[in-house]
Amino acid sequence: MDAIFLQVLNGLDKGGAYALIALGLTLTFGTLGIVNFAHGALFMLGAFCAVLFNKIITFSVKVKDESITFFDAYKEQPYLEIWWGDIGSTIIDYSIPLSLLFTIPVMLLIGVIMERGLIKHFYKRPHADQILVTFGLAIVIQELIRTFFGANPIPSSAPAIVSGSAAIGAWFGLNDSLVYPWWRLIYLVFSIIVIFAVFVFLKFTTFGMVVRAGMADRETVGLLGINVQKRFTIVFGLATVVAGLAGAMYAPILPPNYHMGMDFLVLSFVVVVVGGMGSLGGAVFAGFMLGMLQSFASMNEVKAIIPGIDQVIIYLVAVIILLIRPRGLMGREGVMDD
Amino acid sequence: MSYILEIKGVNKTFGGLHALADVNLQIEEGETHAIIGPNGAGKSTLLNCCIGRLIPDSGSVTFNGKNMIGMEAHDINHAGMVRVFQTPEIFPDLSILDNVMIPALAKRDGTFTFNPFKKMADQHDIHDEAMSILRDFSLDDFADHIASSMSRGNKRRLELAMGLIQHPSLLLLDEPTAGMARHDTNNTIELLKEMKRQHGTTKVIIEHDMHVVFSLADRISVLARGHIIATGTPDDIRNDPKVKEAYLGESEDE
Amino acid sequence: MKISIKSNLIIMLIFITIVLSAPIWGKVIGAAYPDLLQKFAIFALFAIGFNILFGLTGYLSFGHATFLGVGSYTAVWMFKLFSMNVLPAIILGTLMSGVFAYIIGYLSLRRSGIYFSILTLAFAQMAYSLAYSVLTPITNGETGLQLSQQDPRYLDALFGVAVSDGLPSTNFFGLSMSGYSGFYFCAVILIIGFYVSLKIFRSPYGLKLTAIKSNQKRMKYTGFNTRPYLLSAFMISGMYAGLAGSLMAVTDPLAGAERMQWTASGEVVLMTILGGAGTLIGPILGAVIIKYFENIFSALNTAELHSIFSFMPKFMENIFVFITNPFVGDGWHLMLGVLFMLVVIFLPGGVLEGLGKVTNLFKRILGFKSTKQGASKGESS
Amino acid sequence: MDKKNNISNLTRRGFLKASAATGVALSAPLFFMQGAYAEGKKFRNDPGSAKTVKLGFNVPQTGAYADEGADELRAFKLAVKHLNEGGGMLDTMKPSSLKGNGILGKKVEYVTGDTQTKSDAARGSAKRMIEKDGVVMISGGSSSGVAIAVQGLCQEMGVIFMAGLTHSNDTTGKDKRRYGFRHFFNAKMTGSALGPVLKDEMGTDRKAYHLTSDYTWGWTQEESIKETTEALGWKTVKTVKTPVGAGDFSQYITPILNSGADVLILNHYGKDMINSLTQSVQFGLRDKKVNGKKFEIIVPLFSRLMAQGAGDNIKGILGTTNWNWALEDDGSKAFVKAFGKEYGNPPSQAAHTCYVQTLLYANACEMAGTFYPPEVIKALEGFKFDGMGNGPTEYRAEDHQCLKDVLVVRGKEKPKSQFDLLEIVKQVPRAEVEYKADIFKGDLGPYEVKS
Repeated sequence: MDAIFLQVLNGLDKGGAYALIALGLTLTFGTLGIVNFAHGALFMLGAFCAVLFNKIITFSVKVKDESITFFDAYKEQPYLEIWWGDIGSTIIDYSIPLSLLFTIPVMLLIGVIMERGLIKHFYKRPHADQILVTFGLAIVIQELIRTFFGANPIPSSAPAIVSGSAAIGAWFGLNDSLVYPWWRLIYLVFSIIVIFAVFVFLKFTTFGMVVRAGMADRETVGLLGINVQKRFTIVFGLATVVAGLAGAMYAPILPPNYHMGMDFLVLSFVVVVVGGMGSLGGAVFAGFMLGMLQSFASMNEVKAIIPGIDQVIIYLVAVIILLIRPRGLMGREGVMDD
Repeated sequence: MSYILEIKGVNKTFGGLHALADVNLQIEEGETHAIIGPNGAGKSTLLNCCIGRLIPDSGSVTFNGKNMIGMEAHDINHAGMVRVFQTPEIFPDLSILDNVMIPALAKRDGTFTFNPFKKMADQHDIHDEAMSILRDFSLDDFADHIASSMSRGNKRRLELAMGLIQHPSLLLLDEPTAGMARHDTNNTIELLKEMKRQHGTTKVIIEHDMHVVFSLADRISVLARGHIIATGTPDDIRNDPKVKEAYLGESEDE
Repeated sequence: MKISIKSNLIIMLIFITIVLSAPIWGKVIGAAYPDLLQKFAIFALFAIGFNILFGLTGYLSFGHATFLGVGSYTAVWMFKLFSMNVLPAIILGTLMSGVFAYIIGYLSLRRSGIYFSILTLAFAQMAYSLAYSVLTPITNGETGLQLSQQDPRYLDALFGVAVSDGLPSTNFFGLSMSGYSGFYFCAVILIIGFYVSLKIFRSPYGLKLTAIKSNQKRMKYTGFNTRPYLLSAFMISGMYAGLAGSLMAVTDPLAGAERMQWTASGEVVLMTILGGAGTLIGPILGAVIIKYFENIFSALNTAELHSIFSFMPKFMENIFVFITNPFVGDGWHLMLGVLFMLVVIFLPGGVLEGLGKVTNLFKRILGFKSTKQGASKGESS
Repeated sequence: MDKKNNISNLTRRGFLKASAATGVALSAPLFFMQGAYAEGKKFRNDPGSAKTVKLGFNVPQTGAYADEGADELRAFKLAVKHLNEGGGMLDTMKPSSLKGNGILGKKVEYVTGDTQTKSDAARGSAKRMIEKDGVVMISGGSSSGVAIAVQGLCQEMGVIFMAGLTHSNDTTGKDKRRYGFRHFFNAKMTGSALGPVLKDEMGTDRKAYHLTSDYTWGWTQEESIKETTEALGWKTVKTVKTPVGAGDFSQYITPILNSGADVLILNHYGKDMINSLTQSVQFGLRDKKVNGKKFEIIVPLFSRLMAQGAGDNIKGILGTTNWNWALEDDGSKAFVKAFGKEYGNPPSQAAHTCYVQTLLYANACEMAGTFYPPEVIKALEGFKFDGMGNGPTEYRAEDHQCLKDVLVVRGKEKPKSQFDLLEIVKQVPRAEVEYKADIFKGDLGPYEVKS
């Protein structure tokens, strides 16, 4: 029972990340009709926003390291600590949550530049071309990050106060020894809030209504005389920000490395397709569902019955769903049918 | 009397919309039958039900004595019922010649032939046939051109040529002259008349242009709100008050 | 359809000359060593096969590396079980991939567009994960399937082939498959593969495949059952991949699971697009370019850059080295990504289209009439 | 420079100089250009009378191990510099035949390749070095799969392979090759070295839970550690295979919480290890008490670069390492000093093993008086040396495994600098980690290889 409870949490947690990435992906697809293979790279960029922010606030003075005698080595002491003492240390401790404030404008800027500079020229091009050019872009982004940050994962810690585990068992009247990492709980809540916010935004603002209308029928919205171009840019920026936030918050769970985008890319595409291309609800549902399935397939009891199932479950489910439901779980007719 | 195409009690609904309601229609061998009706009357839906693109909720479509419902599109084509599309469904990336050779190949090779080692350049029968039909449509000068680069009128003519090269026993024409200039339209009418004289091909035409309808049709059916409200010779239809009310009257108002 | 006024014979003669003289022109670009030449031939074959699917029908498979892997594993098993002669290995390798292609194709082709891509990707990822872990008894996991002294090799034993001291090497009736003889073997297979592809491109069958790409719906109403066409094209291209995979095992008898990873599938997509999808020569060009980058650019370092630009004045030399340095050595992936983006953005017809444009430009400058771009008109849809 | 031997190299450099290249195109293909065979003993890439000799360094420059590869490459360059000009461990190695004037009087040059941590790519770049650049020795690699793949190739082609970082038992076990040599220690030795320390620190009544990378290195390490701990009296609760590159290990970690185990053994390396360790700590494993004992995590194979990636989570975790820059012997000091001076940071264990391997090969050539591989191999087999940072060391003839002390280390609680991440718990003497070569199957193969 405890084990199942924990796996449910794991599944929700994973699902939260999948859903966040897939949400942006399906949004760009549904409104802009763009298949963005660089979306994983945007997630990675988000995580590196957190890293960069941390680097900036821990910008340091170099102090000669006396403990190393073989050669000249330097220790680093952040200016923030020198100037503000303990307050500085606290700010540094909270660098991940604070970095969100940094991530949003940066990712928005990246998104706008990307859409204005590259993506908009591909609205009329075939999907294959879109896949290819964004795939190329993903390679470029990833290699640039490697050039600046190296290939090694960069440890990023959550604020000390939430770096431990919550006694979650006690909350639910289960076994007292049942714990779950604070940060993962925060991530789960965070992802639900962001998903909710995106839905509210699309549901209750006029902008959102136009976007939803665009997802339903792209041509008509264009005919209504609405400035679609500007809205496309904003939608793309929004998707970029969501991916970036998902990445930044994921940094304490998975130390960011330049390749993490590619690792998530295939998965997030599977999520989007299983949910139905262009369906927001589908992406969220499929994200949580696949996260949950992956969690449970990794249980020893399950693996004992079907060896290796944990490695293929996601793809297996994707294949089955696509063969049974041609447009994914919640896909509408007419999207990507050609 | 036996009919080449017999549509019996066909119903089709989309959501709440009753697109076709108990449609009955008999097409006689050799006749040119026009189906007219206001926009949204269910004309295209009816055609789609005949060629397997849509499956009716109930009713039957019998062609040459065979039930067509549930048959795959390509089998319906080989049974001899061929459709010409309203918005040209050509092969935009291929040359005009290729566009006409492909239906000719379909006629010859059947639904599937695996012949990767035959040379296309050696298919003289297909090539000659294609060139001859292109001449009929005055498209032979453009044989090498990529289809997507053609004018809309030429695309429509190409579309017709693609249908005719298969020598169907029944040709379904969905607004064959829509978007054509007047003299193109007249040419097309002549062409279709010529075709009837030579091959006696049975045709079902959906058309808005009454000039076309009355120059070509032997019989006319009027479809309104999913119902066939009248069927008869052009003169019958012209004088039918129900038709006037449902259709002609409307168009005069416009 | 008219692809070119050139006859098959002349095209083949030119192609054979270029392929067989690779050790000579390879020297110009510093690629004249057996391993790279073998790779050129093998990956060109892989890309030709991929192009039969993607270039003709427009179906973008993201899982073709699976067939490459299946071909390799089958070939190595043939070496282990039966004979070091390469003939059974390449025949069975190709057939086995055909079987896999039939199964995967049968299921995946039920969908089109991106759904098809994702289905092939999912199958490929499953194959890769399983080969890496659960199927280790067959694939030897991460280390890769290798030959061993203790392998039975029943056929060789039957014909009394002498057992050597070290590991036996692959041969084609006594002709060793390493070094240049290995390259010429691959080259001959490539020439045959190219000839088959040429025939397919110029057959009614090929025309119908192109028509499917152009307008599949219309093909159905024209009386074609498109499923068997697509499935046969998928199988042919899978078998090309299997043949390429078994040739990889022939020139180097080791098969690893990473050959089947989705990035490997992505690589062949890159090759085909980079060169020019839907054209005869484009994919070959793309394969050569990418393999050249991978093997030559990745090995350049600052010192070598300095010597390349040494003909310039010192400060210019330094500037050029500074600019190019991030793109070579460990930065060759960056180079590849940038190049790839440039091609997709500006030359949807691939490098071949670029070459066509340049040729036309020269012709115009020299006063010839500019010609229509027929052959490079095969962009993806 | 000997023109004849460097044609291929020159043309590669000149690939942008199209004009210069045209002349070469007209010359006939030199099918046997690599085989400038000397009189008598023929072997591949014999430098003959050339004034230079070329070594090939095949390291991961892209992919997950790129940082380690970069460090290895730095060490190789340093080794080449020292071989040509003297310095570094040349002064501390004994016995040494190295004179600091290259190898056998020939100046040492090198070429590099990118393994991408993939067997195919690694073999491809190794082949390029052998067939095109004409190297006499290949070194490098940062993964056992790659090392084994390249080692097999080198055997076939008759070029000596001095393995870099590879820890699987198979490299010098069932996949050992006559032409392959490993200075690095292996999983078996890790197990033997850890055993006594684990007994001291954690007692004999423990229940262990393994998370293991699902590939050959993971399996051999799991097997070796299991053998050791079970000999101590520990029980193995469960061994679980995790896919390589899983990223999020949470679903593998949660079952541990209620499994009754009180020790977690992470048979992961690189990125996987950083992720699984980080997440294990987040799941509160280290704060747990099970069966009345403090829950412990063990990472049998450590490296400083990995410790850097794991950040604070590595503190207090036990593991083993081949070498650490903080060692105080003369060899280590000389190497760290030279490396630090050149690059501004201390070398990693990967860098150390690559540096040492290069020197050992050069020394063996000097001892043999030739580059002829069978003679060089014989010089290396059974070679006993000291002053290279690991104390007295022997290249065992039977399996080409170096036998030497193994370091048991712990993540430092209070690092004094950003490099000071590991503290040495115990230097386990060679005698305690040595095992019989014949416990693993496999066959070295012949000395002579037809080329």
